[in-house]
Amino acid sequence: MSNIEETLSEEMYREHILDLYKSPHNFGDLEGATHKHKGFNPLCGDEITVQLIIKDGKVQAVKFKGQGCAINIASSSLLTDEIKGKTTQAIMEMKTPDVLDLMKIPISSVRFKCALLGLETLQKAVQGSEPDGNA
Amino acid sequence: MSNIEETLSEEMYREHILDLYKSPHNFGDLEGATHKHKGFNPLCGDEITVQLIIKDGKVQAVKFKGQGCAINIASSSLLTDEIKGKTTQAIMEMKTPDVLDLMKIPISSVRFKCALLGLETLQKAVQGSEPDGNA
Amino acid sequence: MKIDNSRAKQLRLDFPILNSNKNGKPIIYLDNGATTQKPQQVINAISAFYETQNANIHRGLYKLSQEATEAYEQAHAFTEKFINANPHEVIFTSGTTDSINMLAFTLPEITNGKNIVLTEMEHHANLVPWQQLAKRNSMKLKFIPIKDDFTLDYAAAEQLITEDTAIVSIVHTSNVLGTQNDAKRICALAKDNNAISIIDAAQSIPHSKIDVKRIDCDFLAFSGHKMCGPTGTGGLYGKHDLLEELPPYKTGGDMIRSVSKENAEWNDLPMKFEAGTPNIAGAIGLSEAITYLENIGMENIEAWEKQLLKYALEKTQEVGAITTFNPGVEKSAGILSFNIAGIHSHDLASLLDDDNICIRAGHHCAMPLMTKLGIPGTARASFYVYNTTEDIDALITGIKHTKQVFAKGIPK
Amino acid sequence: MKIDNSRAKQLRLDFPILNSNKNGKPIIYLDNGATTQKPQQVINAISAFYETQNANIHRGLYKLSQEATEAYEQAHAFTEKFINANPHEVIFTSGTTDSINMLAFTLPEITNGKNIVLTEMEHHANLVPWQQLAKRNSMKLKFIPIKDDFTLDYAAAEQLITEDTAIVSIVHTSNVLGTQNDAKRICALAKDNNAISIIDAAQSIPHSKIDVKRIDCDFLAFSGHKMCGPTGTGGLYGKHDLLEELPPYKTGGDMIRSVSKENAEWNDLPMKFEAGTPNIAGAIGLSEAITYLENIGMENIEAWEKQLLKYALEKTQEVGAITTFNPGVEKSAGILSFNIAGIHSHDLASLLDDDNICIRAGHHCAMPLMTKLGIPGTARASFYVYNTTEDIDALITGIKHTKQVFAKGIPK
Ligand SMILES: Cc1ncc(COP(=O)(O)O)c(C=O)c1O
Ligand SMILES: Cc1ncc(COP(=O)(O)O)c(C=O)c1O
Repeated sequence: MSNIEETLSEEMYREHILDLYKSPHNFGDLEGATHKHKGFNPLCGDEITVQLIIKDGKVQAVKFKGQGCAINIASSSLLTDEIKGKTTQAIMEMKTPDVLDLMKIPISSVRFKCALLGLETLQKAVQGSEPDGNA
Repeated sequence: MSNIEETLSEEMYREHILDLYKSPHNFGDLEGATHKHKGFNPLCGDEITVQLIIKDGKVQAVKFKGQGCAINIASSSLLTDEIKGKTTQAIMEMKTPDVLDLMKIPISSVRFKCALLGLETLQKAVQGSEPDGNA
Repeated sequence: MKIDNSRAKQLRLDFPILNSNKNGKPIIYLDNGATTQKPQQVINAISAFYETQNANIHRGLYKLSQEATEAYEQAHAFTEKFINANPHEVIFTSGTTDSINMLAFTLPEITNGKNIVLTEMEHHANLVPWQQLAKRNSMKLKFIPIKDDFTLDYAAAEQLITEDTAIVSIVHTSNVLGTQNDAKRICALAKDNNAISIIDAAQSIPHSKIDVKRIDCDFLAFSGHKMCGPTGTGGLYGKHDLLEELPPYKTGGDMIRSVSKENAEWNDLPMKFEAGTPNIAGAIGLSEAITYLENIGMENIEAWEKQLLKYALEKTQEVGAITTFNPGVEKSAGILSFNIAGIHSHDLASLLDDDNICIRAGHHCAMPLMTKLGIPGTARASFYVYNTTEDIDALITGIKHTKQVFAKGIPK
Repeated sequence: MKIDNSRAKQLRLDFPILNSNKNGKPIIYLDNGATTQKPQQVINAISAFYETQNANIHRGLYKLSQEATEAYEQAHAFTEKFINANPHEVIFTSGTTDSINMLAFTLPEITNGKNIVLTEMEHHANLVPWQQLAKRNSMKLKFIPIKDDFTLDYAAAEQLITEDTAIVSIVHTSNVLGTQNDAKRICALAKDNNAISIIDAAQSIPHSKIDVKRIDCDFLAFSGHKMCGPTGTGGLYGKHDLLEELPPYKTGGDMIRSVSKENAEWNDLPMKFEAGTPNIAGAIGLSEAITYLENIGMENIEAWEKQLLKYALEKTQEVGAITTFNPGVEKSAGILSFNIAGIHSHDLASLLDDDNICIRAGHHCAMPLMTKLGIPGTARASFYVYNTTEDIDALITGIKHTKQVFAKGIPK
């Protein structure tokens, strides 16, 4: 009846993930940001804001902030590291497996939204959408 | 689980009931009626109109009309026979058992509404309510 | 596999009530227009959910809740596939009545026009909500008339549906006459006039193959309990763009993306229209019912019911003194309304019940149609896949017996 | 009989899910605020209905339909008695959200006044419908604030509820804080100001004795699935005179007395508010749930849950680095929200789920309350009659383990 994989959630909480959770890279405000978006997980209420400086179609700088769970913070940290210097096109082409590759842990299906909120928000920021209303 | 009595419906269709159904007493329009009401069974859509001439608190004449089932028509027929000459107070005091006594048949609980529509309509007419809107 | 008496009897084994006895006699159930019986598969699916998966959906991070969520979402997907809708185009409601009310409350925000066009054969569920809307918004109701052969007057429809028309909402299969209306044709008329088209499929979805793309309707409403599913279930199909445009109906938990004290943003489809904890077990039961029906084949079900109708029309004709209200097998689903001269439908229903033959008697929630036909009500036998010609034989025997009773009365 | 661990364990035998295993481990269910598990008695009542009584109600003249009608009406009567309402004062709905939406759509016709007063601890179900009403009718929302001890500021309530107040709608027991609000006191304030009073009893009715006459509220809304009943069920209590005055919400079959093409007259209570085929099996399941709870005794349930809360408050305190959001045992039902320093509630819930410990994490559909508390969410354990102190021990062990994992991480 169910497709829920039987891996333990504990497998997600590897040292490298928790280290990033405790000390995320690229965390905070970005002065002079050209692109910004506030993403939202309606399921749990978590939110994350991504700010970018994009010049000549390439990411010059990126920061994120928010109060998220370990999976969300770690994935956003890894992702913001990954995209520095990349073209906006390359960013828009990123998909779920790319995030999972970066994280190097099994993500239980319940937690997919946590792991992908960073990418979703990043892509919306790159697309130039404005932050959501409820600031 | 159920309180539905096990008597057959067939027991209701005695000769005296069917005779009244085919040739009801006091059926038709009453000229010079002082009181009138159109009653309605929302369950099935049956309707019946009762007209009366009441003078000095007593029923001088009564007629009913409508397209009802055998139980409805027979009970209305018996009832209108019964109340001729009665006081309005006596009519208002009539209750379910009085109707059942007149009919002399077992009424299955599903058909109670059919058997009682006549009395309800009669009492509303006596109370002086006007006919319902949907004429 | 085509259905015949022996296949119908085999299917009947799945339905506990149809295999039970009351006062030592079997139950002959011919009131499928009101609600159908439930196969053991559906009953078991509901129990199994409560016994092994019960949890609230959407918000739980634990396996039980995740399983419940997946089962619920799968029920959505099955239902969408069943009527050839795209993903997220079906909203679960508590039934046809709920679905149509939802539209009557929300459509005004995305429509213009002064008229609402219905037919003369509407069930109250597809009439009273529009009367209320008409009163709130000073609109006018118009009714596509019925011809003497109990079919819609399509020529009149072409006159009635105009540029002033905001909404056209019609019954697909009449629950009284059995008439199968040409929904595609009416929806095309609506489209030509920029009106919203709505199909009340309460009596069609359980008995025939529905393809919303072929019909090209904007919305389509149905009930689960009339198609082997649980009570309190149903759906509203809507074209994706219209559902996006439409404001929400009920508001509360799960249908929002975010909420502040003063404001709320709506969630994605279908959640936007499914506020609060839905009927989770009901949706799972409905999806099991759909699987059950698809295994039999909707075309097979429709064909068999038409055969039953043909047989019933012939047999009632033979009895004599019976008026039928039906457009004939070609144009009708397996629903047969009739009256016997000199015998009220209530009395017939009561006498048939002595032999556990279950039919419906009265106005069938279609009072304006009764007014049009000039009758207080009808007796109605309505068939489903598990009925047989023997059920109709029993009905005919019961009718004959009723005529005898009424001819002389039961002696004292 | 008072409840203790051994009685709770005995009751647990009635609940199939609580006696099952997942991956070889038992399920420790602490998400009762979201939905409760169902006892076999309720599951069987639903199956039994479909297997022996299934028929549509109100309009059938045959025995099966009559039995279904009686069972449905008895469910109404049981529910009314359960909360000390008069006959016909409970309308069946599909849940709390449905009940409150019904009021938000219909109350404007019988109220005056500009303000709607809520509390800062409302579930979205008792907030978003009023935001929508406020927008439609240019009304204003006001919020009774929460004090630092997580209870309502009744002094502020006295200032906020004025002659300009049309509606006062408050949560009875907060689904986040556990706070049991003094409904009687707020309803009296509403009455003094000629405002309509509404109680969201979603979290109180399953866990304590409700007496609508004592509270003297005008309306009270609740869900069946949170009180051992089926999903898709619930109710709205309303004072008889107000229900008579209130216009109908959904319209269609069964809720009318007569219908012409242009007009309809409404039926008696409660049918006036129950358009269409209701969730018949659901109502019967709900009534079985009420019987089940009454046999245990609502006072016993409340007392036991407070004992569990007391135990949980003590044990979490012992762990350290845990913030609780709860007014204390005297003023709270068996709901405990908390956060662990440095650990997000999602991560806790996921790790607890490894041992089948089911808790909820997030905003609990109370976003404005989260904003007020200045947190993105909480972890929440919510108890029911079948929980034991051993369940709480398991939770505490899980919390300790989570802290260990977060301290060092699982080695590669
Ligand atoms: C306080 C409160 N009100 C309303 C609701 C909504 O109930 P339902 O989802 O059953 O409509 C809930 C359920 O989460 C609740 O806790
Ligand atoms: C044609 C039609 N429309 C609508 C309905 C209403 O369905 P429900 O009572 O399930 O809401 C019915 C059921 O009687 C029907 O036959």
